[in-house]
Amino acid sequence: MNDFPIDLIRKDFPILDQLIYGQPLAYLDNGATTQKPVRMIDAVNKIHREQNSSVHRSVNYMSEKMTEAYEQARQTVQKFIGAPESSQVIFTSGTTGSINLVAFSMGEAVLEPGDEVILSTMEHHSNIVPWQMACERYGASLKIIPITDEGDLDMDAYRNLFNKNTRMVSVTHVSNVLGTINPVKEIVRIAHSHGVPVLLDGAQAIQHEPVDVVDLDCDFYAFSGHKIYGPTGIGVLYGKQEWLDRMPPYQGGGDMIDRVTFEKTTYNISPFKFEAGTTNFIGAIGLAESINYLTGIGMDKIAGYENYLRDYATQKLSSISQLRMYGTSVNKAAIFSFVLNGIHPYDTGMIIDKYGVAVRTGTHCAMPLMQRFGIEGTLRASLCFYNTTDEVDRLYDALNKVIEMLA
Amino acid sequence: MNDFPIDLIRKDFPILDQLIYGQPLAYLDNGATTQKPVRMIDAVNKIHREQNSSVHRSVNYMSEKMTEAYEQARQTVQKFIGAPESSQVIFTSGTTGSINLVAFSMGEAVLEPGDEVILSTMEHHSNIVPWQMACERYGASLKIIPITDEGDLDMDAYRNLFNKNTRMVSVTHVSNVLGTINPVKEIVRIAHSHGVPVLLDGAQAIQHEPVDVVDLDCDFYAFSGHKIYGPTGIGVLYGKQEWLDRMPPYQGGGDMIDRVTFEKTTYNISPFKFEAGTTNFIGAIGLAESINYLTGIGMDKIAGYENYLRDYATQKLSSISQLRMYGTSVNKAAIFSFVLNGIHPYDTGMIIDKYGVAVRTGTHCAMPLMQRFGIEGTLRASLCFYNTTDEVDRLYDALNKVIEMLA
Amino acid sequence: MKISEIQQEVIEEFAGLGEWMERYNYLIDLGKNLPMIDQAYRNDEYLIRGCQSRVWLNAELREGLVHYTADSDAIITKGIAALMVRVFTDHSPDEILNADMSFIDEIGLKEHLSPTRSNGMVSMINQMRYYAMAYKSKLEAK
Amino acid sequence: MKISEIQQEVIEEFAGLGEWMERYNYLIDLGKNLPMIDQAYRNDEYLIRGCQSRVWLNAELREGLVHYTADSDAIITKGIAALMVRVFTDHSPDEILNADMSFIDEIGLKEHLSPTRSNGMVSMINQMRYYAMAYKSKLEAK
Ligand SMILES: Cc1ncc(COP(=O)(O)O)c(C=O)c1O
Ligand SMILES: Cc1ncc(COP(=O)(O)O)c(C=O)c1O
Repeated sequence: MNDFPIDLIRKDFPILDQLIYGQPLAYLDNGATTQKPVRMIDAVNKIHREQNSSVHRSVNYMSEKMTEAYEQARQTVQKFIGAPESSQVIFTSGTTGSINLVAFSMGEAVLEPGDEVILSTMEHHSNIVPWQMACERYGASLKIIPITDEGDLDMDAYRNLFNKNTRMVSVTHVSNVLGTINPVKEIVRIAHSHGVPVLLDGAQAIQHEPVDVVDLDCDFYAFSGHKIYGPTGIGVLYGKQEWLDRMPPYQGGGDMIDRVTFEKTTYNISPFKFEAGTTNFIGAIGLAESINYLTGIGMDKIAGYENYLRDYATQKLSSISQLRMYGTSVNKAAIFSFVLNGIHPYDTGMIIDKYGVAVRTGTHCAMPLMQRFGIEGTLRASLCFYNTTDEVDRLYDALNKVIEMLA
Repeated sequence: MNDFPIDLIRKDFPILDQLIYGQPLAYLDNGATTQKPVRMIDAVNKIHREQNSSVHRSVNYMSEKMTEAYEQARQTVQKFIGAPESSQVIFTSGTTGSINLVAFSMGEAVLEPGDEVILSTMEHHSNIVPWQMACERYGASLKIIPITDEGDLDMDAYRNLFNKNTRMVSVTHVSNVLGTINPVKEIVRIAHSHGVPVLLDGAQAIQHEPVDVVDLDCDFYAFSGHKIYGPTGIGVLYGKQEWLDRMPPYQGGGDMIDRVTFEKTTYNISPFKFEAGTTNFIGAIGLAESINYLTGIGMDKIAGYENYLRDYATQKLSSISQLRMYGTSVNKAAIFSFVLNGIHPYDTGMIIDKYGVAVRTGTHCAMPLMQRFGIEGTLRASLCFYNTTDEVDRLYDALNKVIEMLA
Repeated sequence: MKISEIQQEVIEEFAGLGEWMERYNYLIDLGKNLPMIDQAYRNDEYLIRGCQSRVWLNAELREGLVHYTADSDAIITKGIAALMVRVFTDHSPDEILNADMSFIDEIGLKEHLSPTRSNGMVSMINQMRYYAMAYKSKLEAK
Repeated sequence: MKISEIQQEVIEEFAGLGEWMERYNYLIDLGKNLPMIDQAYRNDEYLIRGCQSRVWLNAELREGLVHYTADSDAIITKGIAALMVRVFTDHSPDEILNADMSFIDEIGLKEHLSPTRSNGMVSMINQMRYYAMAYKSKLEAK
């Protein structure tokens, strides 16, 4: 991968160049949150210093400019995910906000007692709890797609979960624990053959490979700004127009209405119907800058380099005999969850932290998946395109130190 | 007000120093959104460049530091509003997010068919629509406190709205259109005498005067970061512990849970129960910096100077005979809504914009209030502590130009 | 006159105007002279969504050409509406749908076309086009 | 020995240790030697909320003094638990409640006391104090 300009790219992320406990930082916790390119940092800074003004609401020059930039950001996202119309791109507070919106509003629109919602064993809590809450409200229930020991969805079982009461499928595009890249196009195809809409949780996918919502044919796609090198507090929900039209609003407030009286309120059209109150417009513009940065490099190039890193790390980590890997699908992103035999992941994490290697330990907000494997938690190293094989080596060395100390 | 260091203060807001159509900017649209002090801008910039990492979730050094800063921000807000415990300070996406949370969760906790919620005629849509939606879900209804021609709440009418079905009162602390500072302590006292909890919408109050939630004795207090010189996409909800304990969660996701299985999920304690998913932690820390900046100046000093500006502007604007002011309460913040006789506010706004005077025109997300006064909209100038009497003069001159052109 | 010729005329008129004050005064005059919409159409049905000032628009098919009338309660908006009516009225649906919109930019009114909701010009132009489309298909159905 | 004296002892022991590796090794040794909690208490009822590693804590009143036992499934956490038990066990509720906590800072374990939820030390110390409070009121009720 000599053609990937990794040295230049690392310079775009000022945070990477620092010492932790005297060791150079190896930031391998990208599944939790990603670092920010200068381009996005400077854009936010510039808005704060020179441009900030309310959007959609005032007639003054600054407000017009800010609104333009905000709607331009929407179009940037639209193009990035291949959405037919910018009105199908809703800015939310994050993946969790996006999924809660759909679970609430689709709940109101379609769920009735006895209905069923299909999720999978590998979902993040953000794609479980909103559906549990909606099901409880409407007397519906969850059906769960089981997974194989390798961490693949059991597609036969999935096919058999459908019946006349199935109203919704909501599954993750890429597992935040196992790294599995799910066959989402096939998942959508099957669901549609039963007339059932599909939400894809793209929190761990959108930053790793080109995504085209029309090609996937999904009904909803959700992701978070902070996991795609953008600001915190901003997220995206894509939806098919027919559903956005049918769904009642989720939150009430300014901008989402057409007319308000105390007797009756009529609602604005999408996307505004779903963007109540002052949105995180600076966050949205920051997110668009991050996306522009990524498309400047090329998502295919990024995917290529990350696959190279994934193969390198897979080979390196599997050479540690005491390491038990969870998630060994052949379709996998550069996310590695594992446990060192007989050593608590928390001990491992604390020790490798002292070597400057930043990872995450615990259940990764996926307790049902932990139960599936009968474990309390794992250590997770999640890589992205600013990481290097050198950092993988440092992880490898640090793990061997842990084994020395504790085994 | 020679003791208020206005020249120094204006230097803290780099955006103020610019030309609009060749005229120096007079930013009088602070009710829509406020500008940002360097201290907060630099803090956000520094996090993006040097410190960003996920909060609450990972064991590594950066994540510990980030979590510390986030929880420190919560304590800063706690102290600022006088909340007894930091667990009573919930970070949301904004005032709209805060009120939707309460309307949903209190709706689930207390609303039943036939119940009533008291609002006022001067509420912002963000404090109307969420309650309408909740009332519709539970078969409850709204009761509205009327206002006088001056724009004061009719307190006798308020007292008479209570009956055994009243479950909730939700009113604004300061009107975003009329500027009226409501007698919120009295409002709370009366509601409590009927055993009814009160939410105060502090979106237009928290940035203008010292607020102490214990002294007010309110059950909930809501405000937005972007209106108190902080980032977009962040807001605060304060709640009394007893309610926070009784209320079910609003959104489902990571961090708000204790344990998740597909059969049953148990929830975390407040504030985490109400902070689903990755929060806008960078926004929260930015907000805390803005608050630290304000307390450095002193909220009483700010209130004093803003009252001086209010008096100056009141006198100046009332000398324009063609100007009809809406909101003439003796308890009033520096917010001015008015119409020039026979001239559409939109025309007025467009023309004064060309003189560099930035205001807002329209219904200000308060259509029921517009209906009360039988108007389509107003022009609103909303001042704050970085504004000057000079800028008020420029507004005055620009309005006279409009009258020349259009009357 | 073709739409493109009227546009050229408008561009030349505006070229003779000085800074914004003169342009606004010109629009205000246009607004004052706009033959008001028939009172029958000055109601919610003909109201254009998304304007801060209210804009009413009607269109009729007269001998194969689309005839527009418009009104607004704000005078500058009314002036802009008058300008749009002048450019597009009494032309065939096809000519309207194929018209180049860059003249708006050239006369310095682009800010009025930003996709903000406080400003209804985009909605007005869209609505004019919708009418043209509707009449086009009506004509073709014959 | 008084709590403050034990704390002093611990501070001196840690002062003799080098960088983090030695401290962690020391804690690991402490953890290995912690007399494990009675199996009867190693269940959810005695589990401390908010730890990423599981920590179990029990306390009994023995002749007016609070006797703590603890356990964890992570060895470093267990070492810290052992340290806390050593400092606080077998003292009166009052002495425990009045104890100075700054020794934790002095031995370089402050990071383990940050208010994060992945780290349960704060919860553990709080839980130890709750037990002391409970036994204090029990003693006073007599
Ligand atoms: C009184 C009042 N309440 C609520 C809001 C809504 O605040 P936000 O849009 O920041 O959620 C506003 C501001 O727009 C307001 O002025
Ligand atoms: C697969 C998946 N879904 C949802 C989420 C929730 O995202 P956020 O916390 O940004 O709302 C995450 C990340 O935490 C995730 O990895």
